[in-house]
Amino acid sequence: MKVLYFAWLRTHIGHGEDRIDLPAGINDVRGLVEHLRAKGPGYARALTDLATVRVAVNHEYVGFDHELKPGDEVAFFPPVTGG
Amino acid sequence: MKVLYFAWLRTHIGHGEDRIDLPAGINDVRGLVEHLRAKGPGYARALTDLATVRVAVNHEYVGFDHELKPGDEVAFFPPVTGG
Amino acid sequence: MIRVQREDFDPGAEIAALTAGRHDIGGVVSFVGLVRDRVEGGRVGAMTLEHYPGMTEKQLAEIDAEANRRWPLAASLIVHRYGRLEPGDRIVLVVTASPHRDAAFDACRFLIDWLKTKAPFWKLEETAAGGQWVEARDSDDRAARQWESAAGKPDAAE
Amino acid sequence: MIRVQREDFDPGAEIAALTAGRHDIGGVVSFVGLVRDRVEGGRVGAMTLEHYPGMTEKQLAEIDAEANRRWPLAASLIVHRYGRLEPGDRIVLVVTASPHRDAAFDACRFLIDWLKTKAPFWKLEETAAGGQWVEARDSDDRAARQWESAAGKPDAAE
Repeated sequence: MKVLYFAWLRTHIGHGEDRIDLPAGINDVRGLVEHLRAKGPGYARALTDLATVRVAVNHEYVGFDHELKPGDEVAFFPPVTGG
Repeated sequence: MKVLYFAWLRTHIGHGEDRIDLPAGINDVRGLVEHLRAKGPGYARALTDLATVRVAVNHEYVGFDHELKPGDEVAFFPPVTGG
Repeated sequence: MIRVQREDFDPGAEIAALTAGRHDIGGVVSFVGLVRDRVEGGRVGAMTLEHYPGMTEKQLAEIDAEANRRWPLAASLIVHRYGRLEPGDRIVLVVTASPHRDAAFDACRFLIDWLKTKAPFWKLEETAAGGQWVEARDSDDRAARQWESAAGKPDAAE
Repeated sequence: MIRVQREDFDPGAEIAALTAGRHDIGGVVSFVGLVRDRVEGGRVGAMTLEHYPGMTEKQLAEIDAEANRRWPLAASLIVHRYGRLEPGDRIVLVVTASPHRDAAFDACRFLIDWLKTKAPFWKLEETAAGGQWVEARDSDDRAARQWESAAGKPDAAE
């Protein structure tokens, strides 16, 4: 599974992309977030306040309850500021 | 006094401009309209239905009760259709 | 700024000129009006746009000043053509620039709405039956009236 | 139509290309977003616009399709830049064309409002203190929310 980070989430984590095999028992975005938080202080900091984090799976916005499938592309990023 | 006609008012009257000395007793736009109607059938036709006629004096929209002064430039035209 | 001219204009060049060297503008809204080849119920060929020289400039300048009173604009421009125009030709350009886009959108729409009922232009369409003066549209009157309140916005668009 | 690109664009050329040869378009509305040199309380120099390739195109295409569902548009275009931009530079272009101006104005405003909250772009401003990620603005959220009803218009603007 490809996991992407953008803007200040990427800055905190230190890189923009991880390849992750979804551990057994994790089947939604919330589970993935908890798994990532345990990977280190940068991850924990980036994913502390989920009110400021948006999630997309396969290029579509989803909620934290969204179910994940192997091969999904998951992205975490702050509210957008383009335009 | 310069009196101008535009669009279908000009077409009906047959020309776009008259030079008129304001007759004694005429002191507002309504009086001028009555004076013009008597000048011929083209004028009468152009100025029959005042609901479809707009008036400007010295380049500003006015009502038919607007008082006229010698030297005023008066224009009669239909509702505008630019833009 | 306002201009009344027979010649065509280049919307991109006008927008660029209006914003050149300015770093305080966040949004530029433009409206370009074009000649359509069909109007309610019929096809038309070319048209001739008559206007009232002198009054046209005065009315456009007043409308432009009113927009600048109502909204915090960094710049604004109205260009209106007259003379013979064919389907697809540009008739009118309105450009508004502001630090924030809301003001630019509202002011641009106000300018075209008011211009349509106040600027002394008249369209003579060339139809199969000969020249025909276009009648003013009720929808244009309604569009203009919604801006009659003194405040900037006509309704709850905030 | 949508495009995501590093290069600058020419609003006039885009408007002309979108309307070329069309005789059914009465009004074209465009919005150009520019980099300002000051934002709430401070001056900024250049900025870098990061985006999410793939998702950006998908989201812009969906927004564009939604505008075309809501309004009878003859044509529409979104061009959004990414990369390093300096004050005064163009960031985004939205163009909408329609037989009547109301639809073009509403659709253009809808597109920029929705784009601002849905298209995955993030601004990193270069300030005296170093790079700083721009925070999303509540006013942009409010602007987008007013279009959430299924109907075309957010309010009584008719």
